[in-house]
Amino acid sequence: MSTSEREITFGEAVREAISEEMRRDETVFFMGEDVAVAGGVFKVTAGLYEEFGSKRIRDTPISEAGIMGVGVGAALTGMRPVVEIMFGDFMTIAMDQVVNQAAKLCYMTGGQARVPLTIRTTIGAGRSSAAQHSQSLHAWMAHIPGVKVLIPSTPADLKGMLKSAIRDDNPVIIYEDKMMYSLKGMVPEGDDHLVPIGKADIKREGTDVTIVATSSMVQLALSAADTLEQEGISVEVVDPRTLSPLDTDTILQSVRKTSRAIVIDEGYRSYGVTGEIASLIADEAFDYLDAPVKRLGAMDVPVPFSPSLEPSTIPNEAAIISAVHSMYRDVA
Amino acid sequence: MSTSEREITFGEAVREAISEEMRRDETVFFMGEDVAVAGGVFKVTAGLYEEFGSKRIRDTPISEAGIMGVGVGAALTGMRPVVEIMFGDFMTIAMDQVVNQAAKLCYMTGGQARVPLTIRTTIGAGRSSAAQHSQSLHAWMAHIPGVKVLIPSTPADLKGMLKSAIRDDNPVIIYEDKMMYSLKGMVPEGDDHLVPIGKADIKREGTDVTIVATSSMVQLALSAADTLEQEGISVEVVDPRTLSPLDTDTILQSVRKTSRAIVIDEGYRSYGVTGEIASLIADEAFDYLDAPVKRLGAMDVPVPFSPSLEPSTIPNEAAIISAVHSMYRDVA
Amino acid sequence: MSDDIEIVQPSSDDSELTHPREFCAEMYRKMVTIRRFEEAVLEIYQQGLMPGLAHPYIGQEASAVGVCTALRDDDYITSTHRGHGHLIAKGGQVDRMMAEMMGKEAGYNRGKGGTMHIADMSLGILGANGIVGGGMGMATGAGLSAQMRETDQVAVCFFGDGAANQGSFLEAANMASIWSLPVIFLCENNLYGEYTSHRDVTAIKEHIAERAAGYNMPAIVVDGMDVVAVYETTSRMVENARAGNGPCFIETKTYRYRGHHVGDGNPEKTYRTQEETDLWKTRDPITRLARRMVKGGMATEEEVSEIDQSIQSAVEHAVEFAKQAPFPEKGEVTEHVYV
Amino acid sequence: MSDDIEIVQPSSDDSELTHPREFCAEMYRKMVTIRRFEEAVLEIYQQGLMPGLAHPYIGQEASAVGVCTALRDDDYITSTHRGHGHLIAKGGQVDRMMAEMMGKEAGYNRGKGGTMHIADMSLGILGANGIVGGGMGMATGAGLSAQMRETDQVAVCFFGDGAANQGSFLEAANMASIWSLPVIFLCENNLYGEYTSHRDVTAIKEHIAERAAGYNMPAIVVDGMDVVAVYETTSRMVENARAGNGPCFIETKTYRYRGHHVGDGNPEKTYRTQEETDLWKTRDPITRLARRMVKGGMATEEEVSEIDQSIQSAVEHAVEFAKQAPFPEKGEVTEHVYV
Ligand SMILES: Cc1ncc(C[n+]2csc(CCOP(=O)(O)OP(=O)(O)O)c2C)c(N)n1
Ligand SMILES: Cc1ncc(C[n+]2csc(CCOP(=O)(O)OP(=O)(O)O)c2C)c(N)n1
Ligand SMILES: [Mg+2]
Ligand SMILES: [Mg+2]
Repeated sequence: MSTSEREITFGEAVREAISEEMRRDETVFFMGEDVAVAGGVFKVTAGLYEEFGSKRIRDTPISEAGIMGVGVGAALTGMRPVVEIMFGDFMTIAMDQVVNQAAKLCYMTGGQARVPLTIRTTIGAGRSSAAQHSQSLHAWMAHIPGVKVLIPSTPADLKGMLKSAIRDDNPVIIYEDKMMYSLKGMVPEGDDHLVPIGKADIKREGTDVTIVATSSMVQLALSAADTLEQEGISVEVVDPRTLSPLDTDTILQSVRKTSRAIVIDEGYRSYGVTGEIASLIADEAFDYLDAPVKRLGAMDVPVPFSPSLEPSTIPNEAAIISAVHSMYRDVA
Repeated sequence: MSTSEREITFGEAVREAISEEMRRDETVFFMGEDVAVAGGVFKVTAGLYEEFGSKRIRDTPISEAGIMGVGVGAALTGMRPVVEIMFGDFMTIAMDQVVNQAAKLCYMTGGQARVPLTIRTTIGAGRSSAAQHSQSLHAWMAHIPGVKVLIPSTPADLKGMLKSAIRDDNPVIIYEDKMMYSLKGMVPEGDDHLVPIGKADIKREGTDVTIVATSSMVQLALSAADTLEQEGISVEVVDPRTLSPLDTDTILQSVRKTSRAIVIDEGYRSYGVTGEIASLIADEAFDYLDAPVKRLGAMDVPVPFSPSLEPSTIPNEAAIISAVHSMYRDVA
Repeated sequence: MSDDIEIVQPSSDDSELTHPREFCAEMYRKMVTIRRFEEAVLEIYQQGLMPGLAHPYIGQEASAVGVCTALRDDDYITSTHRGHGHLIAKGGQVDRMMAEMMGKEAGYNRGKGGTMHIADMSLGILGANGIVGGGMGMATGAGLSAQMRETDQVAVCFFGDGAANQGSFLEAANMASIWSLPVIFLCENNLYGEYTSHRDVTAIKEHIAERAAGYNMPAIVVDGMDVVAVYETTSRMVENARAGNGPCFIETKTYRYRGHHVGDGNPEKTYRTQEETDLWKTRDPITRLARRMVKGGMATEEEVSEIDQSIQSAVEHAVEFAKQAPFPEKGEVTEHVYV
Repeated sequence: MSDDIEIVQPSSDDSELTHPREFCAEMYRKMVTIRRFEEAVLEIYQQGLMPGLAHPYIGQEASAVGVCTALRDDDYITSTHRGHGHLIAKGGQVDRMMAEMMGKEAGYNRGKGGTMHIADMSLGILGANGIVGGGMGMATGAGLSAQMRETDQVAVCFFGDGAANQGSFLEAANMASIWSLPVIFLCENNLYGEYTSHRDVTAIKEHIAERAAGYNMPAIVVDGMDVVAVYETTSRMVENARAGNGPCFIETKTYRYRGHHVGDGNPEKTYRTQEETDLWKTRDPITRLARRMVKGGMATEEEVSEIDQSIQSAVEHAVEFAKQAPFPEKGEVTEHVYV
């Protein structure tokens, strides 16, 4: 393993992961709407077409259900497709192929079928893109057995996890927060940087409160932790990185140490990621908890367009800090 | 309101609700695959076609996404469609129209659009129908703001809630457990029996443990309660009936009284209904709890076909009883 | 295949306008309003006054205006992400549209929808739509509703060449046809879906309209840069639909002069050629109609430029109105989730 | 529309069989195997030995066998809820199928899939499918995979008349065509989707094959009760696909003698007529092939009934095998969620 590092963006991490895996394994190919010549609407796959050509970097028709089906079929028969669904909101159109086919084929066939399909899609509000282009619907997939669900928060994790996803023999979906594509971070040099699927990461160590945060919420949690440190509250930030299978040990260990937990995710608050993780903690760390587990998620409203409304629907640093404060009040 | 009662089945409750509302309001109509002459694959809508004819009881092509779209369009323009999606598993095909259109139109248009659309679909395993015909995917919809989610457990609730759904000006989805269609129960006479949306029901009063159970799990919880009573444990069974909007007050009141709670739902255990309700209780009744909140859901595996495997994937009475026992051990 | 398609012969630019003066002037006004509105949108985007992105309709005006002129106020349309033209043509007010684009409370949707969701239920505008192909079923449902309520309303489903590859088209076309619904599938073929040529992703011999035959409905191809031809074609099919004869498919051949969205600055440097754009601009629908009106003695050059002036100032006023308008109150964020 | 469709002329039952004896006998054996297998399924259902429901293929045998006989072992098929016929025709073993139907560990899927999910990856059987229209994209993906791996494999996508109304068809057909993939869309038109006549829900002039023209691919209609015609037609199109000439659409006109599923006991009392069923039975594919073989001197009546006998006992043996086979161990319930 190489030890030196380079700074790249979240978006560049996508491109590097795909191109390295495509060089390594000729059965890997990439397809989606406007991903080739145009390099994708977020431009994160720019350059792949020039290197690999139109066979392996493939522009598709606007047919989300169809391209997902094509991905499943190609994966079943010896290829390793990477399928891009431009906005996570459009996954609504492709759900059958992922949920009823890809996720179940190995099980339903008694282990015969392999579906080494990687799905890349986006989450995240904050661009005034309104209700149909701003949802973070990853909880849906985490609810479904048979598909692995990744939700990286840094360029290094994204690159290493996307590469692991492509090499995995199971269907894997990776959610990229579109607001983070220009976020920079250090990534190990070389094409052997892999981050294991199913392993959480402690993004900051602390002793008083555990914040379990996903994707862009990790950045928020880290800056809230800086602020809270000045008040003398030491925050540990745990990034699950994989929602399914979930690394419950790392989360529980942290909470058993700190005795307080907050869970933050940008999906809708109700019936989503935070409920799962909070109830896990509340159950398995019951005797350790000094305060109820708090949850922060997107407000349960369709994402509004107006810049006067949209920001208030997403968790922010102030909300995290006040949630932490409330945990001390609650028991005081 | 009439006070006398009659015994009908869960399936008959569907038919009565639709036919009464169709008589009452000529803008109500019903469509789905094989729902007319054939009376639906579960035969629960038999007879409607004979009374209302092929215009208002409409057989559709096999086009789940399309018929949902037609439902949305008709609802926007003065009709009150009731759309059947035969198996809840097929909702995967129609998600865009429900989630990105129906659920958001009122909000996105600043209150202009009304979408009085009722969606009926099924949940429930146990018929050896395998992985694509046995899922209980209602948690997905409960995760989405803008659509009301009903999950009745008795003929009276089903009838009264389906009628309320049809009269509601919002999109409402009602999940019927296909294993319960022949379940019998008393229903108030007359066509004015309505059950309010958003109101939980205490299906059995008790003092020691609260079981929050949905749909067919209510029946299981009731019989577990009988068994536990003989051991001297008094169980209160709370049926939320509506998942969204959730009647948190009734649930919390019960737990504050009993100090112990179990949440049971037939959806996959992870990232589903039980996580939401359990984390709600663990947070808002934190100081009242004598034991961690336990959760029971479907095993996180695609539903297997073999009768030697399938039953073990669904919560059963023994599992409920042992969960209750564990709550006493945990604190002992 | 093309045997089954009616190709409307392009009307010569020299041929006389057979419609009344005011009628032609109104179509002209609508087209110019769209053009100026979109130019203003590009401007406010540059100035940072419009949050998000928008998809300009410039170049395609004849399609929206020709179609909507054939409709009544109580007819329905479903629109797309590139919806401003459709909305203005169906009667949408530019000030409330502009306010919506800026996220203001005076906007059609109280600022909650933005460019991709503008709707006016009172004008039968069931909404722009951010989901490509998302309006197919909805338009069909509106047609079903009209049929069941026994009105003679018609529903027009606007969609692009790209959207023709969404399965939702098959399902909607099939249902509209078996139930003889008053639905017009109006495919605006502007040659591209985002940055991809329709030729590369659309299996057809020559016209997207070829797909209609598989659903047993009439299919027509018309010059989408000729507002009169689009109007006449649509009118004929609207009559047909009102009479209970079922759906049809109309493909308007058109072109967007600008990029896919306001931020796609120079398509000619990437996915299309300058020659192509220049060629299409020679068929400009606004210039063509103006020329014919002047030639036919319906209006003088001065009268035409008076119209232009008055629209220019109406759009300026709309921008000013939108700028001044307040944002929605913070508390509104939780309103309208349910009725 | 029908101009664009090739209607294969039905071969006369008196015409000579031009294929080798053993070749014809093998098709005959396959058809009889399907028939006997399905009869056995009905029986074990009656006896309560099969959990759940199954969809009998009886009557449609010529379609599966004609098609799959034109394929190689390494070609792919995607099947449907009514999949037993396709699987047997592609080489599936009746004992492992029967064991699967009873939920036994010796089944193709270790009892975890049941009738609607039987697959044999080693034979290119990518699986039966419980989702109507669910295999369209998968077959197209298998075709893409073959093309990318530069093999000359072909993928056949079986689907019903009902499935032709799922949007997934449009999307798959479009992609297969633009990329010239070796995919054959094989529509088995048995006149009904569940309890609904395809006429009531399918907007076509006459043939579902009409829809193929909209995707610029050849479309052929063939008598699905004539195994030789189906074989010859498919063979031709398989050659074409192997040669890199892209996809095609074949509609086999066929009929299921039984109800939609094993529990749909008497369709003639509800959604179809006795006359219709009787008429189709006069075209029975098995009887027809037997008659032609005997007439052409390829086999004596005795030889034919020997084949029948041996198949009967093979199927009986399969049922016995399945009955005796153990259920999967309880612990297996959590295996195979992931590879
Ligand atoms: C379901 C879905 N897929 C993809 C997109 C992204 N997208 C927005 S516009 C567009 C191109 C649409 O092309 P076309 O239908 O030809 O309309 P045009 O933009 O040319 O007017 C795409 C792919 C989307 N909004 N919705
Ligand atoms: C997506 C989906 N919708 C509905 C069903 C229920 N269903 C099972 S078979 C069937 C009819 C299919 O008709 P067709 O495609 O003609 O096949 P056939 O049964 O005639 O072989 C239906 C509606 C399903 N399994 N999947
Ligand atoms: Mg276009
Ligand atoms: Mg059929």
